[in-house]
Amino acid sequence: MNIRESLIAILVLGICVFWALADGAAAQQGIGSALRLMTPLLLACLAGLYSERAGVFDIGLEGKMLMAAFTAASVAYITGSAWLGLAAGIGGSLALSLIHGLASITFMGNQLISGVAINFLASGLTVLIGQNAFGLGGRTPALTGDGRFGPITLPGAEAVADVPLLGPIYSGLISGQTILVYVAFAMVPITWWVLYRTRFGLRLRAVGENPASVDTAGISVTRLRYTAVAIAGILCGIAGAYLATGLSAGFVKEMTAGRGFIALAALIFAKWRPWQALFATFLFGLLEAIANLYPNLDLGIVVVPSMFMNALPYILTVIILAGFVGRAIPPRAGGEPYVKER
Amino acid sequence: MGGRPAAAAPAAIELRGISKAFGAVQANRDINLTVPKGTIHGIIGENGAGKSTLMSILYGFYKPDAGEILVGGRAITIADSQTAIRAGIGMVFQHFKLVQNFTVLENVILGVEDGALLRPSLSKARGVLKQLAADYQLSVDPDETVENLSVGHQQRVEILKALYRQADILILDEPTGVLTPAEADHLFRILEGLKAEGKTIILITHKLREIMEITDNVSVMRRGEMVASVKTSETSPEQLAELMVGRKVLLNVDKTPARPQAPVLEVRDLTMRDAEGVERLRGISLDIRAGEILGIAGVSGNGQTQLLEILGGYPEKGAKVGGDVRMNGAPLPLSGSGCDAGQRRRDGVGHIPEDRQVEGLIMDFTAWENVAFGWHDAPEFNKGWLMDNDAIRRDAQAKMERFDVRPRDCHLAARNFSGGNQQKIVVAREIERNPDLLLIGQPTRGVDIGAIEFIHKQIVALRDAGKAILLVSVELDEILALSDRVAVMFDGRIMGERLPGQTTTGELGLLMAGITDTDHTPAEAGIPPEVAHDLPQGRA
Amino acid sequence: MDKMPKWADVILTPLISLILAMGISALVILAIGESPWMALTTMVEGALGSSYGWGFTLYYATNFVFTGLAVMVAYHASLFNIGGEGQAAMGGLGVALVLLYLPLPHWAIALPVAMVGAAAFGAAWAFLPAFLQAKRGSHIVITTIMFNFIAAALLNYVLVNQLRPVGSMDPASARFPEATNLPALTDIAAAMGFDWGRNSPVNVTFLVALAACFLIWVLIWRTRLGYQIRAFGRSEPGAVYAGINPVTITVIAMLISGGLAGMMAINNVMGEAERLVLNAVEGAGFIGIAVALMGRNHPLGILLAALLFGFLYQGGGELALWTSIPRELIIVIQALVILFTGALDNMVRMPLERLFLTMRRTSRGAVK
Amino acid sequence: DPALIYDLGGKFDKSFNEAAYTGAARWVEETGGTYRELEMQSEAQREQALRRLAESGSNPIVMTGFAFGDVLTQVAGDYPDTKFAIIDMVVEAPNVQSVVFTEEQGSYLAGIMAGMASDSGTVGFIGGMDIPLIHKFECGFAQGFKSVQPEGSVLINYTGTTPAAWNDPVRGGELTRAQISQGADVIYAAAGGTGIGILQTAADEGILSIGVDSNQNALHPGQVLTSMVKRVDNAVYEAFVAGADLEPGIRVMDLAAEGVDVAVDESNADLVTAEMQAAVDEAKAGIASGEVAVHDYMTDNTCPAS
Ligand SMILES: Nc1ncnc2c1ncn2[C@@H]1O[C@H](COP(=O)(O)OP(=O)(O)OP(=O)(O)O)[C@@H](O)[C@H]1O
Ligand SMILES: Nc1ncnc2c1ncn2[C@@H]1O[C@H](COP(=O)(O)OP(=O)(O)OP(=O)(O)O)[C@@H](O)[C@H]1O
Ligand SMILES: [Mg+2]
Ligand SMILES: [Mg+2]
Repeated sequence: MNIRESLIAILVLGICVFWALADGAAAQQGIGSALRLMTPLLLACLAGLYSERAGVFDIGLEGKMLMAAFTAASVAYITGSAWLGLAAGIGGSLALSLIHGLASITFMGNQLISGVAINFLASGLTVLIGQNAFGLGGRTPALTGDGRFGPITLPGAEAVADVPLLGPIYSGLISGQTILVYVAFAMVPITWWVLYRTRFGLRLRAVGENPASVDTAGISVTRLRYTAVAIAGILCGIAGAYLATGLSAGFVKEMTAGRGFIALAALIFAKWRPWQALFATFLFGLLEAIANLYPNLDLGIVVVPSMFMNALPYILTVIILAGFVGRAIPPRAGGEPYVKER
Repeated sequence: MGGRPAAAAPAAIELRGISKAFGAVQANRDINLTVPKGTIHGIIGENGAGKSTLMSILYGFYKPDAGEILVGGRAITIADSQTAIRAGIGMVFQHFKLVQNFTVLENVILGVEDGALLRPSLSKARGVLKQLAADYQLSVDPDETVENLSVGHQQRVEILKALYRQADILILDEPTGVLTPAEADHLFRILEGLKAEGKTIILITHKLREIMEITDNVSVMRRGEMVASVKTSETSPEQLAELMVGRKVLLNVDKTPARPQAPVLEVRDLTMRDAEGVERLRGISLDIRAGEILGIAGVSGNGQTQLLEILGGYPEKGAKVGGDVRMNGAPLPLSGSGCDAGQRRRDGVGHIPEDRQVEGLIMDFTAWENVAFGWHDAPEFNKGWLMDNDAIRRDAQAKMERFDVRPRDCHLAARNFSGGNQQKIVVAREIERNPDLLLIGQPTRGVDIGAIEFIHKQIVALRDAGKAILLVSVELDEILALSDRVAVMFDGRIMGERLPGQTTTGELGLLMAGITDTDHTPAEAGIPPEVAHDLPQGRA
Repeated sequence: MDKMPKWADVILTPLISLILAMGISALVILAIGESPWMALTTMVEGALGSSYGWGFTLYYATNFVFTGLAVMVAYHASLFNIGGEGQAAMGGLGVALVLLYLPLPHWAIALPVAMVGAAAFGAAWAFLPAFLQAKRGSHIVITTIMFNFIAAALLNYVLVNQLRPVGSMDPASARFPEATNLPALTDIAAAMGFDWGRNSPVNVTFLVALAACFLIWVLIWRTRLGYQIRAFGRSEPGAVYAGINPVTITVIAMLISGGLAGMMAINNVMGEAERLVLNAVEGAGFIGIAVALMGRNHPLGILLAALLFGFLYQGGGELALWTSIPRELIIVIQALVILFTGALDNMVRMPLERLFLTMRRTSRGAVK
Repeated sequence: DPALIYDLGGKFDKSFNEAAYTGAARWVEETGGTYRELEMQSEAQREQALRRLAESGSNPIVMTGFAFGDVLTQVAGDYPDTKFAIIDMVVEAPNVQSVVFTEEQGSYLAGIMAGMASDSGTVGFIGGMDIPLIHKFECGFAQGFKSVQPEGSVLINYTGTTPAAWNDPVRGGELTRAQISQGADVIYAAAGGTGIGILQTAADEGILSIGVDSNQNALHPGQVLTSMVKRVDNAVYEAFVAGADLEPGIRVMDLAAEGVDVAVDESNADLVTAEMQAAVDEAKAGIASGEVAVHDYMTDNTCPAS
């Protein structure tokens, strides 16, 4: 990674350090908040990464997360087990992935339309089924106890809690998250490793750049792309399950609230790379956390209205994008079905 | 050139009754072909005759509708490329199947990795590649990204891919279309080496000279059918050309000496640095007079593209251009406003770009829309606010008529024409504008001989009409046949100018490698040693 | 070489796809224990069975035509504008400012002025993403998503703090002057002497939308600018070779796109609500994406797709209003229609092509 | 038959619309009558819904939400024989009853309770979409809190600027954590479906929360301090009972009319101390007598307490 490539990372870490120096307590809360907020973004972003690196564009991340949130919450409520909920979340999201694969791989349809359709489908089906099953207008009943993923205290967290610097970071931030947060973060090096160090990753990247090269090497383009789309489904499933059973305690209609699109933005921001995805989603989480902590910025002469603090993460994104990130070139075969014979 | 007789041994490849239709197009019809083991077999045919399709079937890329394939005497069903690879078939496609942002190594191992992890495969491949490089003089930097390689080297990668897969039968689809003579020559020596090892080679090309030079047998295709298969030693270029096109073809350009007049283009000390700060042009000076063709020879990537782009009015983004360029005495702006391709056209510059599919045509546009491409501002194509589509269509139809573009349907999308016919559309569009100065890049790359003959005639006719022509080509034959003067470019400089009648390909080849009379070692400025030692030795 | 006749591709394929979508929708309706037949009749009756239903269908369709055209123009320049939502919202602001602060004595004068206002604000909101894309390579998909959020915040601020009449609970502007209210199509029909119901929201903007379809068709396929936009969209290096300036074309295409999205405000803000309310766009910007893609980025296709979505919206609305079927079912039906006609169309087309090919072969064989 | 129209948020928003539904359901239970109900899909449908219901003979027609105000102003005159009731908005017409609630008063009481329950001197308010109505809640709450802890501070957050702000429990949860980190130990949620996440997180983090609109005390027994109930259900119920005789004019559902209140039930009985209850009762009396003036944000768009 050269300087320009790691700019997001430097920026993000810079903000964190500056913040920690200026107001340690606030920074700890804010960064913790950023970690939680970024987790679904990160998972969805990596989901998009697998799919798009294989040449299948996916604007249905939002819908898949929503469906997963719903199925996860429903099953977790019915069975009382967050783990079964997670499985159901993955299942729900995978079902939509399958539709996306069918449309964009098997039937060589328009990937964008398919994604739009999936978003609509999830938005309608979740409430429709939810209302039918629970009669709460699309909400699921609140989850309690084992129906939710609780925070995990990492070994040694208590011991080092009072050590300066290490304490707040290890005990305050790293420890005490739900298991799915750790899964999400572990997915970053895993994704990097899979992508750049394994046969599967090599083929996956190849099929997104030039499917004909993969085909003439005797590998099935269709199977590779389906696998990628399925992985995207699984990751979106975890993201949705985390929203419903980790961060909150149940499903509320439209609860993804546009996070799938933010994840998409982060993916482009990260130029389809795993480490950069980590930092891009962290940046989004951080900006939101900052806006949360300082809702009415009093600049002395004027008080910045809350609407603008709400919009601040989006404004900053545009500025950072225009100022530092530069051109993002998607995988060359992205968005195009692989058509051999016309 | 005698291949060992293969009388008793089963043929390496035997195709029986292969047919393939794409929708309503019958690309191959009932094709039979026998390729004896240990021979080099040439296949020729017009653009769109079905050569690539036939070979892709053999390689398992397409599935045939009917027919049988025998490899080494055994009938096998080649369901996908994996089967073909396992049967010992390797193919270098006409349009390379490389992953541009992968390294050479990654491209080589793709599909034949040794395990789930890359590292062992990569190190093994590195070793094998080193061996192959030594055995066949096929050296490429294994860690270089493919998009940074010249086309010639990309092709090496394709060949290395096939060899790495231990192919016994190697198919090469128009391999020399993108090579310099030196590179082509080098390739042929490799092919002969492979043949000596007992490997079988199928070579598709449009260049009869290559067929005559290297193949043992040659088959001719026309409109999806196999019309002849003959021993190379028993045929002649003229006969092959006739078999291919179905009529007699003039193989040499028929032109009278030039009668140059006043200078049209004067270039003085043209320099250019690209966005990364790399110096691409280092003080180019040249003149072109009305009624003459200045040919620029050179290995691609030595600044020809930049020269054409600057003269065409669109230097690449972020480039710094210096120097003085005048056309008919008036200065041409080299940057800022006034330096744009539209203005150049109004100033009387026509341009046949090097890459017809990326620049010269919009592949999704119809032929008639492409006929207005670049000239969409022209008054005769416009009626007030609107474009006069009827006028454009009439014009397109007429041009297609005169240039014998086939099929003669101006409503067809450009991508549905074969490469030769696509090129004819571009040539027709630019030549018929009757420009004072015509810039031409690689006019006949991948075009069949029938079309080459035609395009060459048009270029000469324009010259005879008193226009100035700048011709850039990596085909030395083409340069020598068409140009009135030849300049050789190397590393952003003009190495020297020669008259075609008074030079040889050998001399030009040396210049192309950056070696002047006074300086007989390869110039230091970045010429890869293998190119230097690949130089053709006195093939006049 | 075409594998099947054009009419089959243009009519038969979408029709069969639509029937498939409807079939699956019927299964969904059955699954929630309702009658598909009743649902269908309610929808058709509600959307097309009365002047009233038509009025709504056309009203919604008008919105979708504008946002669909907006997506289309950008798409032809190879730009994916998903900022229609924000641009339409800003268009509403433009309309409101013009109508509230300029003295406009008659709707016939107000309409063109408001159109300018709407288009200008919508275009302005598309300008920065376009400029950043062209100059800095900032991906237009991110910037337009961000600008949707920013527009919502800005509008929220302006409505709550500036345009809202003091003491009003509603974060909405004051009503526009009576004189600027656009005539509904029903009023026009009445003035022309025949009765076409009343109180339906479709207004003269529908005619503007039809004109926009035609003009955009002319723009894209008949003018030099359109030619340049299409050429640029298909190949940027090609465009540069042809003397087409990428920056200019990117910006112009996005300005037109944003302007069109903004023009939607003529319909919903000026024509229907007659004041600016929060969230006036109601997702029409996103529907526009589906409409444009399903309409194959052609104004005629967009018009048809917009009508289809207008029908689904109104029919679905009726379904939710007058039956116990929840309103989310309509979203599901929309999703299925988008999926089958837009993304799974080859599922229908491929077998059809094979059918036509064999038909042609056998008939040719018979002739021989 | 009477009819009820819900606003865009939908019938089951766990708050305002749902309260209306509860009122209608109670009416059904008690009278055995039937009524029609509609949920809006889009802005344009409002007028359609009103007219269709009026034309089909529904009477009275009750609608929830200020967003109907403008349309009703247009439509009411066309159906002089139909009675309409609109909640949260004043529409002046001879056949319209405008039901308005004094949310600032109820919120004031909630603020008093928060002030007494807070040890840290810092409490939080989290609103949904940033609109004037919610500022009314915010301002009343802040006044009540300041009346107990004049030096204390109220943290204020709004979830967002789009309708998504009403349905984002995740964001609600994060805002709650942010406020907790700044010292808040009682948080008042006026944010629709987002509030679910706020109450949940508050319960998880072991601080108190205050629900809104409906009685949400039972969502987390022992952890929700109280709910500022807004008796939309009563308004609907009474309108339905009145039937065609619905009285036009402005109906102010204030403390005195039991239109707003703080809910005390078995779920939060342990949290509400006797002195808290006394303070609330005292404030109620003060408000009723005019001794305590709770400023209404809507009158001048400002809030004295912040
Ligand atoms: N993938 C494809 N889909 C549909 N039709 C195709 C496809 N590839 C080739 N064709 C058709 O098959 C015919 C034969 O094409 P092919 O590429 O084999 O020609 P060729 O002899 O290799 O030509 P060239 O010399 O230009 O390379 C073409 O005319 C074309 O119409
Ligand atoms: N995928 C495809 N779909 C449809 N037609 C195709 C396809 N691939 C090739 N063709 C058609 O096949 C014909 C020959 O194409 P091909 O690409 O083999 O060579 P070519 O274009 O003639 O190139 P060249 O001049 O480089 O030899 C053309 O008519 C081309 O349009
Ligand atoms: Mg070819
Ligand atoms: Mg070919």
